[in-house]
Order: sequence, then C-alpha cells, then structure tokens
Amino acid sequence: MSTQTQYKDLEPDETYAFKPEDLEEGEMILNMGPQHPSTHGVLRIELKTDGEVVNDARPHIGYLHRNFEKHAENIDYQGVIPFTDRMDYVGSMANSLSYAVAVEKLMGIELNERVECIRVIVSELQRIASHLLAIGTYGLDIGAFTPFLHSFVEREKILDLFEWLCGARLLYNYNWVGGVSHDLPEGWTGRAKVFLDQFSPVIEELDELLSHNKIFTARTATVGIIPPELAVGYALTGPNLRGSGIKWDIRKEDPYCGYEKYDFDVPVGQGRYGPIGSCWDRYYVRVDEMRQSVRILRQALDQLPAEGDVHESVPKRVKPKPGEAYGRTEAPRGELGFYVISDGSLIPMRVKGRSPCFVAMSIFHEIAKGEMLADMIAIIGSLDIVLGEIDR
Amino acid sequence: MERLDTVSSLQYFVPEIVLVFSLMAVLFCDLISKNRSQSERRLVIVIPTLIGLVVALFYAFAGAGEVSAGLFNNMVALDGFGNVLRILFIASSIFVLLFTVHSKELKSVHHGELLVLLLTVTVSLIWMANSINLMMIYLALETVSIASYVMVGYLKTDRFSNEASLKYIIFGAVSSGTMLFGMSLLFGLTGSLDLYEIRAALSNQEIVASSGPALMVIIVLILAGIGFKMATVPFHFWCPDVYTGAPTPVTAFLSVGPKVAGFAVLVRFFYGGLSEPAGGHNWAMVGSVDWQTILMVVAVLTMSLGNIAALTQTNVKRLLAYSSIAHAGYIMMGAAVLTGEGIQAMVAYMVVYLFMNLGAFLVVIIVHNEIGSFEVKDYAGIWRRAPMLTLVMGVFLFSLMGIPPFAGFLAKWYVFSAVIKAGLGWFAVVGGVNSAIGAFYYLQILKTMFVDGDETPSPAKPLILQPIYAGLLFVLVVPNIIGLLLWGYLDRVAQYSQRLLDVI
Amino acid sequence: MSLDAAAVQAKIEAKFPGKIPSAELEVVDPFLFVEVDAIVDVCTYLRDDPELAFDMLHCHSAVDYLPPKNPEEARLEVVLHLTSLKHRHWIVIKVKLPRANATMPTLENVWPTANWHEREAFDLFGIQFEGHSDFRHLLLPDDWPGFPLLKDWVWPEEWHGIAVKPTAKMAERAQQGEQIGIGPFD
Amino acid sequence: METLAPKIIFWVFTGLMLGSALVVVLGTNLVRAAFALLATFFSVAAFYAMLGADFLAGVQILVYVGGILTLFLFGVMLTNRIYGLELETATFQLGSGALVSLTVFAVLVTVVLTTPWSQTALVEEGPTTPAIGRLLMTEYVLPFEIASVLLLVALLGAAMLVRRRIDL
Amino acid sequence: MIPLEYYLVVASALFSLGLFGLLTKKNAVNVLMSIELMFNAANINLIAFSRFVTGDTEGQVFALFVIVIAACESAVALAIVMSLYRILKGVDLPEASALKG
Amino acid sequence: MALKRPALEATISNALSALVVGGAAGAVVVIALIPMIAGLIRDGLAARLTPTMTSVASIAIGVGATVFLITQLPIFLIWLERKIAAHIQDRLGPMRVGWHGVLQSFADGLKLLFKEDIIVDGADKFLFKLAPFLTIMGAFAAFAVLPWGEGLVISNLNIGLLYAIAITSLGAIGILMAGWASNNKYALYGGMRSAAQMVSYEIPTAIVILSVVVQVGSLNLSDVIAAQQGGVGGVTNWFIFRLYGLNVIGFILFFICGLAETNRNPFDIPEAESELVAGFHTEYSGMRFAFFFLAEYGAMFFVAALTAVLFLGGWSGPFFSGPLVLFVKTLALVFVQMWLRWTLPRLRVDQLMALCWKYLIPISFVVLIAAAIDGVVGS
Amino acid sequence: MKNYLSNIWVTAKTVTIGMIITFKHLFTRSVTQQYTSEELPEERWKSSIVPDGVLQDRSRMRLHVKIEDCIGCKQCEKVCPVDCITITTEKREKTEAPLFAADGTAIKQKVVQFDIDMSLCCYCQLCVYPCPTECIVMTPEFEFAETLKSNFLYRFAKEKPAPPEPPKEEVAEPVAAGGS
Repeated sequence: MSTQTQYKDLEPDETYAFKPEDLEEGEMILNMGPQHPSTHGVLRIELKTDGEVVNDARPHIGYLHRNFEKHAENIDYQGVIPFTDRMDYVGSMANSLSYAVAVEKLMGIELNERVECIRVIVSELQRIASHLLAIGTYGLDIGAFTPFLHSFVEREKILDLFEWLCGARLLYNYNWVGGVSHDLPEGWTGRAKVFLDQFSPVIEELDELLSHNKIFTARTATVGIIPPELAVGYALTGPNLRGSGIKWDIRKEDPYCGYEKYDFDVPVGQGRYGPIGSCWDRYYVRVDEMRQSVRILRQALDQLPAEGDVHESVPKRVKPKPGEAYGRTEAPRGELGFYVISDGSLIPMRVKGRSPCFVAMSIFHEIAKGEMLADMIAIIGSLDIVLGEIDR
Repeated sequence: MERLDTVSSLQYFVPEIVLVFSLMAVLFCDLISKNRSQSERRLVIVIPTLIGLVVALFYAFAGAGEVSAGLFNNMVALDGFGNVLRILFIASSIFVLLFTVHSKELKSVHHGELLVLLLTVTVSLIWMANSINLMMIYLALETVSIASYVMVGYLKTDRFSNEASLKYIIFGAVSSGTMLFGMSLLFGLTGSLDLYEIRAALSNQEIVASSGPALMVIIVLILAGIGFKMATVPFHFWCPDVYTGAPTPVTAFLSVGPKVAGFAVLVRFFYGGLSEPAGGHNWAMVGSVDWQTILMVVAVLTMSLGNIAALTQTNVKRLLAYSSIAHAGYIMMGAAVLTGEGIQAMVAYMVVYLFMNLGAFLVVIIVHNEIGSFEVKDYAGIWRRAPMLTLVMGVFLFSLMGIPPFAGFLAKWYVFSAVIKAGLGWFAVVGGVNSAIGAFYYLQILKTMFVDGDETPSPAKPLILQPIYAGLLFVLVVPNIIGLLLWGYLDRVAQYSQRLLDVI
Repeated sequence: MSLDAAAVQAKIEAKFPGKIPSAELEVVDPFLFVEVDAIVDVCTYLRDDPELAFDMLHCHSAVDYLPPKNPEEARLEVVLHLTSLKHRHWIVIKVKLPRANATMPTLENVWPTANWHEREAFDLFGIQFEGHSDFRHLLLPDDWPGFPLLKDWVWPEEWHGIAVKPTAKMAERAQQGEQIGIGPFD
Repeated sequence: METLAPKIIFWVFTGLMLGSALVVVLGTNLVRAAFALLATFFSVAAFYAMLGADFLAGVQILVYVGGILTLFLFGVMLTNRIYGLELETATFQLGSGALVSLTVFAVLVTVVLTTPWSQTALVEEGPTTPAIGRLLMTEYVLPFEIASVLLLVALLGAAMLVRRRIDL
Repeated sequence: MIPLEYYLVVASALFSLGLFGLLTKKNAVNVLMSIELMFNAANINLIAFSRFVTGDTEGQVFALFVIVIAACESAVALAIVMSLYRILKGVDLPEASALKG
Repeated sequence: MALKRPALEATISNALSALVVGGAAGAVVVIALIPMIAGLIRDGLAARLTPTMTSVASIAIGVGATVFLITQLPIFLIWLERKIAAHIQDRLGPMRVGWHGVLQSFADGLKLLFKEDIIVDGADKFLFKLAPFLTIMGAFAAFAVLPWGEGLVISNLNIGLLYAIAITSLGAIGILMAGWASNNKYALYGGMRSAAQMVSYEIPTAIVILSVVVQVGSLNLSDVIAAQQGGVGGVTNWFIFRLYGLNVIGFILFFICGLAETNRNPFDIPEAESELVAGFHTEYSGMRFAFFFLAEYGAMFFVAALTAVLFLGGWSGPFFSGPLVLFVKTLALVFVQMWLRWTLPRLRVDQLMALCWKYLIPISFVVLIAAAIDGVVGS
Repeated sequence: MKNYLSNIWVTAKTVTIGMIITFKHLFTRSVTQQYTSEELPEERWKSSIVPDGVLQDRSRMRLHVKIEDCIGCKQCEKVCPVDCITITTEKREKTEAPLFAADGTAIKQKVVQFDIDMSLCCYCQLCVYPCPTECIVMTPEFEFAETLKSNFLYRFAKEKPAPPEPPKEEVAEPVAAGGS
C-alpha cells in the first residue's frame, strides 16, 4: 500500500469543501486566503456567506506543511531541535523546551536547578513576547494599528535579550536535551529586571488603549463564543481553554522545570463584557498571563542559583533506550506535547508534535457559523494561531 | 365655493386627523408589544385600529353637513360627495379589518404593518377622493398605491402574493408615470394645478381652439392613471392577477376602496376640471375634446370585457375580479352621462356595491378558511355543510346580478334610469345585455354550491363560523335583502352626494 | 480522585472483558492496548464514566512500526493520550492496526477534536476512519501520491511538474560553474 | 458666446441624457444600465439647473443619485448571482415596443410643437429655495404632511418586505 | 436662450424611451429603471412649464413631490423584487407568470 | 527574473499615455466643468453672463487654483498622515526623500505613475477605468462651493450645502462601480459596504447641516460664514458656541459622519484591510489606485473644511481672517481625523449601521428640533 | 434608556482615554534605527534594553571556517540538520610536512573540499560545538545578500583536489570580501 502512486489531476472545483450545487439561495462561496492579510499566514478558509453573514466555514491548511515529523525520522535527536524551533516560529523557546522535556523524560535525565531556572526565565520571556505579538496582531485584525507597533517595541526588547543570550533573534536552538546551549551572560539578569520594570506599565497602557475600548469590546466580546464543554471536547488548551473559564495549566497540573516553586495565578475568562468564552475573554487571558509571567520572572530572576553548569547533564550522545514518552509543556499557545518513540538507535523512530494551534483551528468551523464576515478575523485572531505550528 | 386656509380647515378635517393619529398609535402599540405572544399582540394592535376607525366614522357622520368649501387653500374639497365617500371608505376599512382577524391566509404573519397600511390607505383614499388639485390627486393616489402594493405582497413567503404585488407595482408605476406626464402637460397648458382654475383656463376659448390635440393627449394620459385605480379597460390587466394573488381580505378591500376612490377622482377631475354646471342637473364640457364619448366607450368596453372574461373563470377570486371590472363599467356609465343624476347613480351604486361585494368576499374567506381552496369546483357540496352560508352567498350573488328584490337591482335601476334620462337609451341597452351575461357566471357558482355537491360525497361536517364573521355576514346581508326598502334612504344619500363643490 | 493506569485497566477489563489484549504499566507513560472493534465503546466509557471522566483527547497520533529484523511485527498503531480535567489523571490508549488497509471507526463522536487528528492520520499514514463526517485530505494536497510518514514510502519524482526529490546539491551544480538565480526561476 | 454657451451645454446634456437612456433601455448589461442611469439623472439635474430650479437640481442629485440609484444597484446586485459580470438582461417584443413608443413619441412631439404654450411669464429667477420652502409651509402644507405619511409607510412597508421572518 | 419646446421634445423623447424599455425589458429592476425615466421626463416638463408658463415655483414643488414619490416607489418596488427573488431565484418578468389564466 | 525589456517599455508608455494624459486631463476637465456649470447656474442662464470674459476668466482662475490645491493637498496630507501615524507608533516614518521625507509622496506618486497599469482580465473594462474618475470627481467637485474668503469662492451657489452633500454622494457610486467592475468578491463587498454606509450616513449629515441651515436661514456657504462673524473676539459667534451648547453635539455628530462619509477609520469597513484585503480597490494599481487615494484625502480635507465652515466660523478668525485661517482650522480637524484613525479599532458593518440609525440619527434630530425651536422662539 | 446613555458614555470615555494615550506617544522618542544611514559598526547593535555592543558577542550569522585549523574530522557535516556542509578529504601523504591546528591537534587529512551552502544554513550553531579545533565559527557578519544563489556556496578549501577547479577565488574569501 505504501508504494508510490501517481497523483491524479484534480479540477480546481474539487478542492472546495462546499459544492456550488449545495448553496442556498443568496449564498456565495468566498475564499479567504491563502493570501489574505488577516489569516496569520497561509491559511485558507472557505466561507459560505450570505451577504455579510457566514453560514459555514471550512479551513484548509497545509500550505506550510513541511512534514517536520518525517524530518525528525532522519536526523539525530539533537538535530530535531532546530526543526522544532520552526514549528511555532514566534515561540521557539517553548517548542524546543517541550521537545527537550520529552527526550529528557524518555532518557530520565535530571537537571540542575540553574538550568531549570534559566529555562523558566526564557520560556516566560518567550510567553510574553508571543502574547505581545498575539495581542498586537489582534488589535491589527480588529483595525487598531497602533497597539501592534507599541507591543512590537516591547517584543523587540525581549528579542534583544534573547539575542544577547544565544545569538539568534527568532530561532534560538537554545534548549538542548539535558541543558541549554549558553549560560546567561554577565549582566543579563540585571537588564532583564530593567526590562520587567519598564514593561509592567506598558501592559497597563495597552490595556487602556485597546482592551477596554468600547469599539474593541463590541467587536470581540459577543463573537466566537466557545462554551466550556465545546472547548474541552475539542481539547483546546492554553489561553483558548482558559478563556472559556476552565482553570487548566500544565505548569500547575504537570509541573516541569520546577514551576511548582513559583507563585502565580492562572487567569481564566470572566465574561466581563459578554458571554464567557468570547474572543475578548481569550484575548484578555493573554493580557493577564503577561502580568503573571512578569510575576514568575521576578521570582525566577531573584531565585536564580549562582552556581551550576548549564551543560552538566548534556549527554555525550543522545541515544535513549527503546521506549516512548510524551512530554508536554505549557507553550504560549497551549499544551505543546512531543510524543517521542525511540527504537534504541541514534535517530528517533517517531516524533509527533501535538500542536495547540492545530487543535485550536479545528474548532473554527463550529464557532464561525452564523457570525459575520468581519468576525472571522476576530475569531482567527483570538485563537492566536501560527500556521507554522498548524501545518508543521 | 369658499376657500379656507390651513387653520380654519382643521375643524372639517377631524376624521382624517383621527385616522392619522390612530395610525401612529398602532405603530407605537406594535412597537411596545414586541415581546408578547402573537395573539396578545394582535389584540393590542387591532383594538386601537378599530377604535380609530370607529371614532373616525363617527366624526365622518357628524361632519356630513351642508358646508361646501375648498380646504387647505383649495387642496381638498369638503362637499356632500366627499362626505358620503368618506363614510364609505371608513366603513369598508372596518369591514376589512374584521375580515383579517380570523383569515387563515393571514394567520401566520404579523398584522402590525398590515393594520398601519390599512389605516394609511383609508386616510389617503379620503384625500384622494376629495382632492381638487392635481398635485393632491397625484400624491394621494400614489400613497394609496404604494401602501396597497405592500398590502398585496404581504404574504412574502407566498409566490402568488409576491407576483401579484410585483405586477401591481409595475402597472401602477407605469400608469402613474403616464398620468404624471399628462398632468405636467395640463399644467403647461393651463398654468395651474388647481382643478377649478384649470376649468377657468379651459373656458378661455382662445386656448381651447388651438389646443385640441394636446387636451386629447392629456385626457388619455390622465385617464390611464385613474383607469388603473378603477380597473377599467384597457388598464385592467393587473386586476385579475392581483386579486387572485393578494390575501383575500386585501382583495376585498382593493375591490372596493381604491376602485371607489378612482371613480371619485374621475368625477373630481372631469366634472371639476373639464366641465361646468349648465343649469339644473346638467353639466357641459369645457374645452374642445369630447371626453364623454371616451368615457362611454370605456364603460361599454369595461363591462363587456369584464363579463365575458368572467364566464370562463374557475377561480372564485379571479371570477370576482372580472365581476368587479364589469361593475366598474356599470359605475362608469353613471359618470359618462354628464348629469347630476349620473353622479347620484354612481354613489348609489357604490354604496350598494360595497355591501354586496364585501359580502361575497367574506363568504369566500369563510369557505377558504374551511376548505383551503378558491376553486369554484371545490365549492361543490357547501350547501350540505352550511346551508345558511350558501343562502347568504346566494343573496350576495343575486344582488350582484341585479335581480329585483335585492339591493343590486336598486343600484342598477339608478344607473339605467340616469342613462335613459340623459337620452342615451342604447347605452342602457348595452348595460342590460351585460347584466344578463353576468347572470351566467354568478349562477354557475350558485349551481356548484347548491347542486354539484351531491355526486361527490364529501363529509358533510358542518362548517365552522366564527361569531365575528357571522355578525359581519348579518350586517352585510341585511341591506342586500331589504334592498327595495332602503329606497328612500339611498335616495337621500344620493341626493346629498350630488353636491359637488360648486353645485349646491 | 486520580486513578493510575492499572486501575483504569481494571475498570475497563471489568466492563469490557477481553478487550485489552496487553498493557505496559511499568514504562514512563503507561499504556493500554485496546481491540479495534471495541474502541468506540471503550472510549465512550472512558469519557462518560464518572470515575474515569477522560473528557479530553489531547493527543492522537499514529505510529508506523516496520522493524527490519522481524517483519511479522509490522503494524500501525493509533495512540490516544487522554486527560481528565476533572480528576487530573491521564492515560495512553493504543490500537493496533494492520499495515495493509488499516481501518478503524472514527472517534469523532466521542471527542470532536478527533476530527482533524484523524484526517491528519489519514493524510500521513493512510488509515481509514469509518463514519468520519468530513473525510478529506488535510495537510497534503488532495492529489498527493502516497502516505509520507509510512516507513517504506517512496519519494515521488515530481508532482504537477514540481520536482519533489531533493535536486542535486548546489555544491555539485555550482562546481560545474552554473550560475543559480534566487527564487523559483532557476 | 452669450448665446452659444447655453446651447452647447443644452445639447451636450441632451446627448448625454438620451444616450444614457438608450443604454438603459437597449443595453444588455444590467449593471451598466444602472450606471448609465447615473448619467441620465445627472443630465436631468443639469436641465433643472438650466431651467433655474437650482434647489431641484440639488435634490435631484441627492435623491436620485445618492438614493434611488444606489437602491437600484443594490437591487441589481442582490437579485442576481453575481459570480461573474455576465448580468445579461434580455429583451422581448422589440418590434412592437419600438412601434408603440415611436408612435407615442411622434404624437407627443406633434402635440408639443403644435400647441401654443402661453409663455407669458418669464420672470427673473433668483434663489428658489425660500420660495419652495414658503410654498411648502403655507399653500402646500397638506401635501407636505401627506408626503411624510407616505415616507413613513414606504419605509415601514419596504422594511417589512425585506425582513426574512414572517411572524415579526 | 433655449426655447420651451426644446425641453418638451427632450422630455417626450425620454418618456418614449422609458416606455420602450418598459415594454421590452424582461428584468424587473430594469423595468423599474425605465419607469424612473418616465418620471424624470414628466419632471422636466413640470419645471420647464414652471419657468416658461407660470413663472413661479408651483411646478417645482410638484416636481419635488414627484421625486419623493419616486424614491418611495422604488424602495417598495425593490423590496418586492427582493422578496420575489427569494422565492423565484430570478426576477425576469415572464418567469413571474404563475398567475396566468 | 527581470522584467523583459518590451514589457517595461509598454508599462511606461501605458502609464504615461493612458494615465497621466487621459486620467489627469480627464479629471481636470471634469472638475473644471462642474464649477463652470455651477457658475452658469449661479448667474441664472448664460443670458445674464454679461461680463462674459471676466466671469469666465475668474472661473478659470478659481478652477486653476482649486485644481492645483486639490491635487497637491492630498499629497501633503498623505505625508502628514504617515508622519502622524509613525510618531503615534513610536516610529519615524518616511525620512529619506527630502527633509523628514516631505517629498516621499511625490516619490510614491512617481512610482505609481511608472507602475504597470493592470486591468484584470475578467473586469468590466470600461467601468473599471471610469470608476476612479467618478470617485475623484465626487470628492473634488465639492470644492467648487468652498469659500476661502470674502468672495473667494469659485461658485457662490445659493444651494451650496445641498450641492456639497449631493455631489459627495457621487463618490459612493464610483466606489460601488469600482467594486463591481473589478469582478472580485472582496471588491464587491467593499463596494456594497461603502454604498450602504454612505447612504446611511448621509441622513445624519444632512440633518445636522439642516440644523445649521435653520440657524442661518440659507444654504449658501458664504452666508453661513457671514452669520458667524463678529461676537466676542470674533469667536463667540461661531456656531459651535451657540444654541446653548447643543451645537457642540451637532459638531461632534457632523465630524463622526464626516469620518464615515470619507471611509476613515473607525468606519473604514469598505477597504478594511484586515477583512477585505483592500476592499473596493483590491484590483487597482498604478495611477488608478492613486486616484482613489487622492479622492480619499481630498474628501477628507473637504469634510474637515466643511466642518470648519459650518461650526468654526470658516475663514473668519479671532485676529485676522482669510484663507489661511480656514486652512489652519481644517488642518487641525484633519489632524484629529488622523489621530482618531491611529487610535481606534474598526467597527463591524452591523454596528456601523446601528450607530447610525440608533444613535446618530435620533441625536441629530434632537439638535435639529432644538435649533428649530430656538429659531421660532427667537423670531 | 439607561443602557443607551451608558453606551454613549463608555464609548466617549474609552475613546478619550485612547486618544490621550496616543497623543502622549506622539511625543515619545521614536525607536526607529535608521539602519543604512547610521552605518557605524558600534551603532548597528544599538538597543534600548541591552548594553551597546554586547549583542554581537554570541551572534549567529554567517559561518566561517578557519580552514587552516580544520582537521577534516567531518563532525560538523554529520551533525548538520540540513546537510549544508560538504567535506571531502584526502589522506595526507606521510611524506608531507606535519601540520598542526592552532590548538595543537595534528592534521592528518587533506581537506580538498569544504563547502558550506549558506542558502541552506539554518543558523542553529550545532556544527560549532563538536568541532575539536574550534575552526568553524559563526560570525556577527550579516550583510551578505547576493543576487545569485550560487554565490552562497562558500568554498573554504585551500587544497585543490586532483581535477582542476574553475577560477572562483572571490567567493573563497567570504570574510574579507564581505560576500561579494
């Protein structure tokens, strides 16, 4: 069954999920994407619209599909990490961390406290950077341009910190199996604290500028409602799940890297301007999470052990025994899991990346029904998807 | 003729004001009862409508005095003719309002807009029938039209209703455009919009001598607009389709209200603007165009075509539509004779026509509520299920035929005697022949109702009659039965209604 | 009250005897094998039983086992990682499928999230899911030949005129003095 | 110059009006017909302006171009499946239609040209707005009120008809 | 100075064109457009007469009302056309022929 | 891959011949024609054009000045907008072409001029080409009645305000035409949205204008300004300070409606770049696109100027009067428009309509009724 | 009615707040770096949060190979996830003079081809760690755009293999030439 088969030529119409003959009167198929300013990448959504109202929607993904999982079956364990970086390319630190956690779980590697603390610091910084991007682009989707650039100013500062730390701004390859690639440079923690001090007021300013704006709440607080049952059924994770009012955070439920040592809250959607689980709730969970991340960062920067070799536990050759492990972390977009199966050789037998955006996107057709065309953008933005992670 | 300014006109304008205010009240009641159940809501809006109409009717009776005046700077007339028609319109609206209450066709739709439209049409019918200014005529006619377009298309999920409405609006817009063009030319010819000033201008022999063709064209163009409302040949095409497609209560209303108002406009325009009193009951045409002949030709064509076309109809509503075209021809006869008796005859006919036609439509509604069909053949066996109803229908149909003891005969007698009195005997003969033709199709229905049911065994369960409908039937049937007894009263009304603005 | 894997196994065994052919409880992530014919019932039970209450299917993966040494062990496995938000415990369920014509019933009606996961598994492994509501290609083009994540998948030469196999390395081409332009025009 | 300029303007707008009206009635593309109507309305407004009815010219553009034409365009676009540009509008009875309208045209032109219109009162025209306003508030106050009732009812009826639910 | 007759002839031509479109067009919206031409023709007449014959603004007031009425009429007509389109999926007049006979 | 030589030449010649000559000339002619007719209207008929040559010359000069103004102003406004946007967003904006990039828009214009003139294959070519001119005409023809000073007005129409509202509605038709002719669903959406929006917002605009007209008693813009002369410091007679402060509400309403009429954020749904890619001008490129751009900024300036005329005294200022005063007032309002654009998110279509029908229209009626009562009581 | 008024009030309030914030930002210092016009090397790494100049310490930009130190162990080639490094070695003849890398490791292989395809490189730095002589490094050089893809083939080998090469000296010296 697996031998090569010839592809067959398809008519363009065959790639549509909706057929013209199924259309009701007044309905029209609108192709949103793959080249569209607000689909956050090469996402194509087929909409069945009746005027401004969307009667049905089907996302088409795969335009960025590179089959990372096939790549992973051809390189050694360490070589997978640059590829994981490219999954969620605005949250690279969290991706490689998750993979490293999975392989460490498989190999039973224990880390020293300094490495754990550094990992917490970088992953929280990454969370802030990612959420800044999510919030900024969400404002952009709704039509407010300015918050986008204001948040990007802050994000740049985090990227500067990362560049200082590991030399790259976007794709870090920082978390290794058993450690991190570089130790913190001298003075880094001090500058990070400076960043946090000036960042806290910026959150409040963004909050005032965008979050509570009447137009913004009107656009977002009553659309894209995900009831809690639906969210769980679709296995949403991260801010999308918490936006529906469910307190579920891997950092609390299945702590890794010593998250149990930090004191922080898990923000959930309150339904402040409309029904619970709306776009606004998901958005605002991200804002709140940035505040919590700042809290965690302050603790972590204070607790950072002075001693410890970041390469202490890095194995000479990453060659796990046959077996399997599912390691998961709370990435900025939700539960990012790596299911790694080893057959005892130097290269993994199977690496499955469980991506939160993929799952989040799969709920789209449920919540898009009956909303308006402009709400599609609001919903996509509030799910905070990254196509690199959906398509992998 | 007295010309009253705005403020002093208001005292004679009470019924209209009452209607406009009740229109707004209904709109408001509809708005505030948004969250209630449908039946409650219906009650909340029907009651103010009814109150408004009844109060207006009361004031219309009270206002029917001896005064003749041009209200609002000669925009609308206040005279006997107008007062009678005003009562007629309000009365027919009350009937139609009560028709809608239990109509099966209108069961699923919300009535709010319908009642507002009904009130609008009622009040603008009054304006239309009384206007003595070209602008007023046009404006009132269009208000009637636009509101009734919506009424016809009120069943918006129903294909027939929509098609009827589209047909109606296209024919209506065309004829109103045509009429408007004629009015503009008339305005250019005479330099005025006021009908009495037009008459004065047309009396100027200098103008008249050279403007014969122009006046002819003008009359034809304007007749198109009025003829559309009256549904006379050759502007009757819309009539059967619209009557069939519209909800039956609306059809009943259209067959009375706008038609009567159309005749009123005809009288106002031709008697007010294009002829002048010539002593006694006689009128003389002004201008160089013999419009009397045009009207007579139209009348003959209308009644003949209506009657002949009705013979082959199988749908009751369609049949009644053609019948109403034929009746328009009879009424037109009165208008064409150019005497005061003609106007009397018209008004008398219209009053009787109101009772018999509305009655017939009410029976159609009741039967449709029960059997869900408008086909004549489905009426078979009604006799066994509802003998009283069948008898009542018989009365209405005989009355429409013009058979002696019933009121319809009275109406026809009025018309024919006016025609004969004016020395147009052949005209009366044509009318008589037409009445004879008309008898065929009315008898056809009766035959189906009484006789045909026997061979098709249908369950002889009795037909349910809502109390409101029973009462209405009673109110409508009695004047028809005792038609000849009403002679004196009708004569008084007719005499009164002869008082046009400048004829006492 | 969380349950460990053994307790879960016991509960399923009690309800569906013989439907768990084997289980690994001593590994990092304990897992249970479930017979493919009972998978929907077991999963429904896992979701609905108040003590188990696995309301979230947070990962659904397929694995291709094609050991070169012992080909008789060749198989496809569908792996379900289940979590209970209520009791905060989790379990791994595995289903063995034959490599040829692998078919299993859809779990879309148990956890709606399986919709896309199953489409992905079909795309990359060719596993058919019966009863799926919207069974189309997800990640790959609709006319893509073969299932890339199978171990014995053969690279197609080209797809709609696009060379799929890695072309000769630039190093080799450049050594012949070839000038290669930027972009898709080379 | 003094006599030429108005003539040129008159003929330009006549050509524009009748030409675009021809597109409306003879053209095969519905949307183009609607856009051609724009030119017609515009040149009619120019006629009004030439006739000294400046207020009417403004109202003509405002209501016809801004309102009715937009309404027509919406009507065209909402009552057709507008996937492509092929919004053909078919014609029928071309011959008889042409005959009838040509006859009407001939009759009207004859009448118009033969009738001696009493052109006595060519007054100096100034701003017409105050005069119109005064007339509306004094002599034509009743038509003005009727027009408001008409607008209310038309609004109500149109809104009722396009609403999808029937029980509201 | 353009004489009155010129305007009247143009208006007549516009009126006849409207009539022609009315008689020959199948599409309901197109028919409505033709009707608008007729209204406009009448309005030109009214205003021309009001300038050349009466010399006051009476005709202009009438034209103003005509514009108002035309707006109302097109609104209602298009609403009906839309409503019919939902049922028939087309607005060609020969299609709307269920009421024949 | 580089553009082939013949294609490049064709592009340039296309752009130059078809667009610069045809386009600009067409626009200028059309724009020139409108005030000319307006002038004729003003002078009754040409019969009364006694000092013919002077009249024509003054019209020509006025037209020339206006054409210069309205073609150069948007270029400046575009630069201004970019700078304001940049500084609000902690950026610098264009810096390279000229001092702080003042010539950037000219560079962009030059680039647009030389861009290939793309007409989509499936488009309705005639309407596609016509639409930008219609839009720009609608925006710029309105300038004919804008008084810049005592007697400094191209056409002193006595129905100036009516003319202004009427002629700006042409823009909606142009946009609808562009949306339909592009044969693109997004463009169609944009066109439909734009038309619906403009038609709806014309109502409150007209009502607010009416409230001013009731206070002035004239539709002539010069009269409106004349009615605002005098007062304490030449300021207190401005309409914004009259009618017990209710005119402030009218001013705000008119400003909001002006934003909507010109499709500016937060009412820029016809071109909402995040939903409809670029809305009605999705398929436009080169000079035709530039025309839409110019039209938008031209309309923006006109609306601001009209606001200044209606409520802020027009060209009359506290210390000195003249065109510059109006210009400064207008620029200040334009700045607020831009400032708002870079602050607020975009409304949704239904919210836009709800805002118009539920809030703006009732409130504007309140202002109108108040003005009417005040007028009755005052007289 | 209360809702109606509160809507108006909330809208006005939040819009005003937003406008105040954006107005403040109108006068804050902009963060733009005018990159090409401020081309000074020390300015290039300007940042508001990180001390000037430190960013280039760990920068992972263009790869460079100190080919003199390369011992031809092919560790970097093996570890590269994207296979952008191609190394061919020939055994050094015993007769040739012994060579030593900078850290004293003996060079036993003759590196006749050491090609890095920078258009493939993913800048992961994984090749740097296994190098026993630290001869492959990532430099802070980032301006190496090219118009031809083939110019991204960096050929570091000095030793010529048996067949003659086409003259391509200018790409063989990437650091000095700035990648031209």
